Amino acid sequence: MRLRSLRTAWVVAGMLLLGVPGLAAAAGDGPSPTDIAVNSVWVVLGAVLVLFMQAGFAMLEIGLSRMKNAGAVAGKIIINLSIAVLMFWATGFALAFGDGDGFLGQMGWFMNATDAAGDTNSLGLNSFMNAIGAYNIPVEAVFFFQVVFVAVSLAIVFGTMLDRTKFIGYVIFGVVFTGLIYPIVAHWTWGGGWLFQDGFLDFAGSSIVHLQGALAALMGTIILGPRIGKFRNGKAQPIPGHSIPLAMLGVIILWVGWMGFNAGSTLGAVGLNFADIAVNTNLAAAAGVIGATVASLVIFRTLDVSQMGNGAIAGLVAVTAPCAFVDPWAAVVIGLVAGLLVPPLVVLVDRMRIDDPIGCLPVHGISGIWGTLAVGLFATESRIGALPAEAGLFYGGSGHQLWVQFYGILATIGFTGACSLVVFLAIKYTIGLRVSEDEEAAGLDISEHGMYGYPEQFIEVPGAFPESTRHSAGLSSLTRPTTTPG
Amino acid sequence: MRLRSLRTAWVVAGMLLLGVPGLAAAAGDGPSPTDIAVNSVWVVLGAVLVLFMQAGFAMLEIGLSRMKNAGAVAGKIIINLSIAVLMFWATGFALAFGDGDGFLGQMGWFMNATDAAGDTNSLGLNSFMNAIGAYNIPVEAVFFFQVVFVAVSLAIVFGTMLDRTKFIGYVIFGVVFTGLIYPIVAHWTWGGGWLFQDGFLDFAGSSIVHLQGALAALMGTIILGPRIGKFRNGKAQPIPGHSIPLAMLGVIILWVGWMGFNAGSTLGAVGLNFADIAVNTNLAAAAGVIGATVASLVIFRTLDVSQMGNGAIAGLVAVTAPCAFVDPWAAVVIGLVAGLLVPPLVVLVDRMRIDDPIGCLPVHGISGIWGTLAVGLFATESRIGALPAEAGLFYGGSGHQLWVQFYGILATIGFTGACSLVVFLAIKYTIGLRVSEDEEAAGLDISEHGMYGYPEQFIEVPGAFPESTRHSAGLSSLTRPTTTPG
Amino acid sequence: MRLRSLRTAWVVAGMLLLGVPGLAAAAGDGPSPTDIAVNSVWVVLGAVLVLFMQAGFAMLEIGLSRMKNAGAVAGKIIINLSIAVLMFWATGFALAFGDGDGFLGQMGWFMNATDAAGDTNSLGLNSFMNAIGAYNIPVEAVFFFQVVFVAVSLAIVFGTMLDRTKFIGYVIFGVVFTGLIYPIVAHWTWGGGWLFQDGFLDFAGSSIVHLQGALAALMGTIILGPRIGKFRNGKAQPIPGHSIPLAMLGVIILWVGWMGFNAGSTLGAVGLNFADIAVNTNLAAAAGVIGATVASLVIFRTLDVSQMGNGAIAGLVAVTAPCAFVDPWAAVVIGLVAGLLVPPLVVLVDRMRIDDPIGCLPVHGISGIWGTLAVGLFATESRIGALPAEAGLFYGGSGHQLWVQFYGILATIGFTGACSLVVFLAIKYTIGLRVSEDEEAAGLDISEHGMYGYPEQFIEVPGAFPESTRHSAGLSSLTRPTTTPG
Amino acid sequence: MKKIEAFIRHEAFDEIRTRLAGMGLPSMSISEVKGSGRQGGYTESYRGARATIFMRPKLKLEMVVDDADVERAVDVILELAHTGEPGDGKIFIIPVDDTVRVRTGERGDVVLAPHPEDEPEG
Amino acid sequence: MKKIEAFIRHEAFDEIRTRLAGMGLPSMSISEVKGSGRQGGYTESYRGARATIFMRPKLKLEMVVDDADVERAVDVILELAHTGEPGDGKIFIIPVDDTVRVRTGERGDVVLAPHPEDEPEG
Amino acid sequence: MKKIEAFIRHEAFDEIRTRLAGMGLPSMSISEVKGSGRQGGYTESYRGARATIFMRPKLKLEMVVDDADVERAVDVILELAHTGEPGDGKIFIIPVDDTVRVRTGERGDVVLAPHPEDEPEG
Ligand SMILES: Nc1ncnc2c1ncn2[C@@H]1O[C@H](COP(=O)(O)OP(=O)(O)O)[C@@H](O)[C@H]1O
Ligand SMILES: Nc1ncnc2c1ncn2[C@@H]1O[C@H](COP(=O)(O)OP(=O)(O)O)[C@@H](O)[C@H]1O
Ligand SMILES: Nc1ncnc2c1ncn2[C@@H]1O[C@H](COP(=O)(O)OP(=O)(O)O)[C@@H](O)[C@H]1O
Repeated sequence: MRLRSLRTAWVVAGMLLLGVPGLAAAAGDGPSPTDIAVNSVWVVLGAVLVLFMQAGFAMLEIGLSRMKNAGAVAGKIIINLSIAVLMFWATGFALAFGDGDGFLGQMGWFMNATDAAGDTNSLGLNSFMNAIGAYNIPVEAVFFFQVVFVAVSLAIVFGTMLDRTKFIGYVIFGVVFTGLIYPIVAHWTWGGGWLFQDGFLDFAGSSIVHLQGALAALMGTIILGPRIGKFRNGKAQPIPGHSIPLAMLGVIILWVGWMGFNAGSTLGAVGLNFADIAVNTNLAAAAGVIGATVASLVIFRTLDVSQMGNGAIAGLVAVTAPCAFVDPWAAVVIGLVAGLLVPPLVVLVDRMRIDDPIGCLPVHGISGIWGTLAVGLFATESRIGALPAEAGLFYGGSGHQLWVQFYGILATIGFTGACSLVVFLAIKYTIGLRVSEDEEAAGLDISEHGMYGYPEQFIEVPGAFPESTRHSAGLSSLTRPTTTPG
Repeated sequence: MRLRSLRTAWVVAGMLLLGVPGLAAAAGDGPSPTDIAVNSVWVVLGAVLVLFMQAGFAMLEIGLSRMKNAGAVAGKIIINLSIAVLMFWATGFALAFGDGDGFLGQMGWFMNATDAAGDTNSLGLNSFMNAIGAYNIPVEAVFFFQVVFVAVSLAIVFGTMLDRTKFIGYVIFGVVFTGLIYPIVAHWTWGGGWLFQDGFLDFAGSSIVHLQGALAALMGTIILGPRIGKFRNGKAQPIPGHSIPLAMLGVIILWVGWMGFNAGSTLGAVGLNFADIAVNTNLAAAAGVIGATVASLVIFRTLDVSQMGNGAIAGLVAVTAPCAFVDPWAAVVIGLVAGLLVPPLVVLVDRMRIDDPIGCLPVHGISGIWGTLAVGLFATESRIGALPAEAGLFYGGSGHQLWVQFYGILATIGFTGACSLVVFLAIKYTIGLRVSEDEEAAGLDISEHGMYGYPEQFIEVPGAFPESTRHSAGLSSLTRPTTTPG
Repeated sequence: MRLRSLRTAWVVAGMLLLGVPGLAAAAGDGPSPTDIAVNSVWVVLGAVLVLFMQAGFAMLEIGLSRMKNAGAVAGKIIINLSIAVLMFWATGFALAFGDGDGFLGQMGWFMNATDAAGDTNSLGLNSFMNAIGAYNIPVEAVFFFQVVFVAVSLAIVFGTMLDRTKFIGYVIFGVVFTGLIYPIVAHWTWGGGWLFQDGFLDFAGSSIVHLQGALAALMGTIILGPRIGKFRNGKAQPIPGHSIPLAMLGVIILWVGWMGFNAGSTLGAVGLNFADIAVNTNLAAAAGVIGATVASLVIFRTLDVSQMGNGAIAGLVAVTAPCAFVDPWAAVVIGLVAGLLVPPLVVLVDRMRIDDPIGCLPVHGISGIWGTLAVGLFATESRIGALPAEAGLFYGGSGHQLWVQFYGILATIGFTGACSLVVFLAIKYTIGLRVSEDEEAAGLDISEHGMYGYPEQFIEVPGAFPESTRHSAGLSSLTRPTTTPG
Repeated sequence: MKKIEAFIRHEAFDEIRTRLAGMGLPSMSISEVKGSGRQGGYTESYRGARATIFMRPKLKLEMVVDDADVERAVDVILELAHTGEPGDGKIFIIPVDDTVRVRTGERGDVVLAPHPEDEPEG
Repeated sequence: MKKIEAFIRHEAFDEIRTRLAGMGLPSMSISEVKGSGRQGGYTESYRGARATIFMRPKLKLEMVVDDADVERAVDVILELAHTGEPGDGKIFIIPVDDTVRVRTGERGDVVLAPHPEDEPEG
Repeated sequence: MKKIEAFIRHEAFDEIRTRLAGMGLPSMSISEVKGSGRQGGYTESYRGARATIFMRPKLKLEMVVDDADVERAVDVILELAHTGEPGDGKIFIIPVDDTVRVRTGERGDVVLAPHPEDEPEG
């Protein structure tokens, strides 16, 4: 089947975002090298921003884990990023964006740009992906942009699983998730699959990236069980992360990277108003912080900094699906609601005796659902443009869009939830998913990686404590002779 | 009144920076979609860099605060960023850039792009801001770029107020500053107001962003008073920040972000030589480091790392106003002087018994003044171009420009100083600006946020210290069976 | 001599990367302002990414140094960045890119864009560099991009020299390296010098930036000798870095920055497929991580996180020379080999009793050599295009290219090795390169900078430990009166 | 008056504290130490170099109690710190000449009289 | 010879050290401990979960002094560590059998003789 | 039974531990302290403000040994901690009434009997 026309519609819709006639010239004789360059600069730099989000997840997860596990989290992040890059190159990209049927793509393995039909995309490359042919950027730019997305989704998966998961467990799940599970769901919408054809809208991935990650995370934590000491006599205990400063650095990096995540998802620049998307994204993030701060104050009577940070991410996740389809004020509402939900949901998760150290489930899961549904509430006619979708309930829509969004979410939950459950169970009953109690007590750094992440905090490192027969402040090397001063 | 012609002059001047004829084609029939896209890519990514500066301020301020207050600083940064985004959207943008009179803008609340006159800007949007109409980018791109600037200014405000300010105090001041004070001053110059018409030049905000922030910071610290223990028997005591590594990370991030701050302030790319501005900015930062290092060596006989970092920022702040108007060698001189001033000024501030933990006053205040005045010394005819200004004193100017720069600074000091003083006093005498002595001693983290920023450094966290009946290095999960080894 | 034609060939080759006709229009009447803008946006933002790598090096080196030396590393990074910017402006840029002979450039001091011949480059500037004339960007954009490269090379130099080098030693070597040594070698290839004419290919600097840095690093550590306690009874002792989280943050930042480093090295955007380069770079980095992880597992039977990070950098360094000349699968192989080599090489370096705290020699040195040679193995005809070079051995080449790559490496080793040795020896025998044993034991922070980088870890800081007559969690300032609660 | 110095595992402390407080003995101090004893060392590895760590983290609990309370305090620690594995730690009993309460200047046994724990604040 | 072990607030230490040094008793050691006593715990909260922290940070001051100096040292601590609020801490006096100075190998009371403090270096 | 408390330089510890373990006395605990004594303070400087640090980092080694082992343990420390410079530290010997091994509940001298060190795990 040929999806080109559908995808063209998608791009045209993008142009309409700007409200101007758009690339009249381009219609005739294809994009100019200049236009391709502009589009590529935007998309590649957007991808770089999304790649940078790995630093954000690293800092967030490190900051909210225990000091004795900080190095293990660092190792996990870098191996998972690597797995995502290689697996998505090998199989994921083809499954997600290659030509195929409505359920999965079936060509383009190893980004191999030749297909049986010998089709040619607009950049003069033999193309396996008619879906991409409509974008005025090289296939490599599309790949780069998409591969960093899957890496984000994978990073989310492990947010709930800190402090107790075996390294090998991360690796195996990562391979399956990035090479198989995620790409299939991505194909349904972004690859022009059945959900796209039904009119399902998820601009930058509230459900595709975030909800999927959170679903796998939920399965992971359920199968792992809580960390030792998390629940005592049925009551959740505080196990504070060891560094709020690093966690907050992570949040800000994520916020920054999200500018590429959402605004870059136009997958082009000429004729597209991506600044508008960036503004919506910022507004939602800010409102999310306000929401979480207020709710924390009201419910806990304290200003929990980690939840203020969660609020930002909740707002960002929620606005990810609707960012191109709604007005600024709607972005504020969407973010605010997402933020307000965080503190009560954190408590709820605790009550269900689910251990989620970084708030992954409220922030990526529930917010992802909320954001995807919000499209069905707030999307405006003019912003949807030529896409096969309908305005939101509050903008004169019949509610049909809300229904489509709803069953899109259900499909994602069903598929990703089930697949993740199977994979995690398989790991558990073969090589094991969780470290031993002793190893957990000792910390993953020393038990899996042979060395603490902060060695000087735990072991006697030779010379760690600066002692010497004499030492004095300042400037030795500049004002004193090189011999040891008497 | 209509400011379009003035703003056009501004943009034309920008073109002249490049020394080439410029956009001949554009003159006739408006910018092409491609040009708009290029400009937007540049401005939006410039804004992303400036947004990233929040991470820089967070790390700098966290690094130079006490360990027991690190989480509170993190919370402060994220809430203030959120307040800035929402308030500038609600009122600030309209006051700063909406059509109005020479003192403030009066339309465009909530970025609402329709005004009474039904004017249309060059992008086909009904426009409330003729000032922006002359830029070839969507209004949302301008908003995004400007809103991250106000967030920078607000971050500066609180640099002097660490370790002792109530959270609610930050919130209230932030609302007023970003929604009212800053926008008005910004309007005077960047909104085409009276200072602009007088020929005042502040390319990217040495005075508008930095001096304003520093003035509010000065008022804040005066009203707060010094931290407990800062002055003993009239002598300043060292209260070292807890993490120079994080502080230096902050400095480098700020340096990086400043590329967007200054070079992005062209608010367009086509026909503009923003690379030149980036080079000037780098040279000044580098010279600032050298200056501060040398001065630290001479005055303190030690190589104070925190002041070397301050030197970079001082150089950056100083070159912010003149970066587009001066030659590279002048940028070096401007940065060097700014850096050399830092160490003596830090001592001076201490002598005046003002407590400024991160060096905000020398670095953003005095450097901001110096940089703004430097325009009046070093600006060259050809770089000023068609702007209603005059060359600097050292380039054959009459000294008039220096005079304009001088009273522009005075006006800013008067207005922002007075407004800030009033707001801080109002906070002090109603809900209170400073925490109690007990809370200060205990640290803001625990007293305001319920948990330390580095919990494992302060309290017994269950399992924080890795102990177990036995643990051994390496590889458990890969080479050992899942049962606990005997 | 006139190099313009050669450089034009270089750019044309770049165009061929895309496999499309390219800028037909541009040939006739010079680049349009729009094209210049697009190119500039790409190159300047690429340079910003490379500038950001300073934060990466700072975090990596800080993380892998001792806690008592962390502040000194921070100070070193910022001073060296500053030296690089100023020296490259003063002399380096002219030596590297100014017109001259095949060995060094001889005009353009202080980026002064006028030469005796009164030549004019394509941007209407009087030009000292015909080499650059062929790029469709302002000379300042070229300078900015190149100056951040030299700063990277200098940062690499000091990776082996942590924990024992005098501050002044860094400064002096930095001045000579960035003002003289590096520019000369850069001229040979990138300035259109003799190596370029021989057909030597080093796209983004595996040898020019990384190998050079590593060579100087090798000389530095040999002359310094190992840290106290590194070798006991001939056996290498673990001296773990104090913060794996910061080190990993550094690795991720470097990975992100490398997108600008490699893909930005097209020095233009229009008609160039830089996305392709970004993809190759990512694949190699990912494969490097996998390689290092597997090798660490096999050789050490542990998952050493610091070496997993090293693996990423090794892959990135290796792909830097070939990234534009090879197919994706080759990038994977190149990265994988580089990663696999890291753990055994770390052991080898230890065996040779060379102290290299961050793995600089394997990661930048051997990987740099491997990557440069890999061009001679994997380069494809179509990607080399019009450049005066030949396809790699595995792509039907005669092996001539491998031979050119080989002697290019030898020349670099000879020149940079010898120069660095001389400079370090000169420093050693005049003012001294290494601090005294007492100062090393005490730590560089206190002995050179007067204060620890983490003061609260080492000294009694007044009020560091939060004690107070009473303190209580949460919300004091919002719910309680301002008086101290009884 | 005796001082009890117990070197125990971190994990054991919480319960010990609760039990002792319940017995009217909430007054105590703890600190981080590293110790070696019967429990062997373990090997760590960094960048290919290996070393054995003999000193493991332990918690040092110190409490000065009245002679009459020594045995019941020791019994509590003994019971709750016990796992039966090497590394359980040791308890030392050291004579104390005098005790002063800073707040009141009181001296002697009266300072050590068992007392109930106060309610937490906040 | 007696060992004085004082558990005090951090804030008090600086002045105590200065005063003791002025009396010829600059020799001492301090360390971080956490303690509980009459002073109640406080509640902390993290992500909605609450817990009471009973162990608060205190400073442990240890100094071995000649019998003749015990009372004056205790008096100084008592005076300067006192605020009157719960949590001021306690002082314990413990017998010491012998003292050795590592630098010289000297033993006994001579090692503990009061001496003036040296000038700071640097 | 005696408790040896030695305040020494960090650098000296490794060798001391090895030697003592070789003598059958691997049981000990260490902790970080800061101390002052004959060794003077040093000046640090931050942003132009200066202060003298009198308390320098030291290592506190504590080991309870049988009366019979006191002298040989002290001799080892004395020999290996000695540099001859101020700041070498001091050793204190404190009487101990009783010792309990938590793992077994054993009490008295038997607990302190010298024993060889176990092999490291892993
Ligand atoms: N003689 C001693 N002096 C000081 N501390 C000791 C002594 N013996 C044991 N310890 C402390 O007790 C901890 C556990 O002792 P260990 O001998 O391993 O226990 P066990 O006797 O149950 O095998 C040690 O790590 C050390 O901190
Ligand atoms: N019996 C004890 N043994 C060991 N440490 C003690 C003892 N009593 C008090 N402390 C230490 O002194 C600190 C303050 O004691 P506390 O009882 O709160 O003071 P106060 O008696 O003035 O109310 C405690 O936190 C603890 O560190
Ligand atoms: N009387 C004492 N009580 C407690 N600790 C002491 C005492 N004397 C010395 N120390 C500890 O020993 C360390 C070194 O002592 P110092 O007097 O400088 O050595 P020396 O006597 O060799 O000059 C001090 O820093 C302190 O930790």
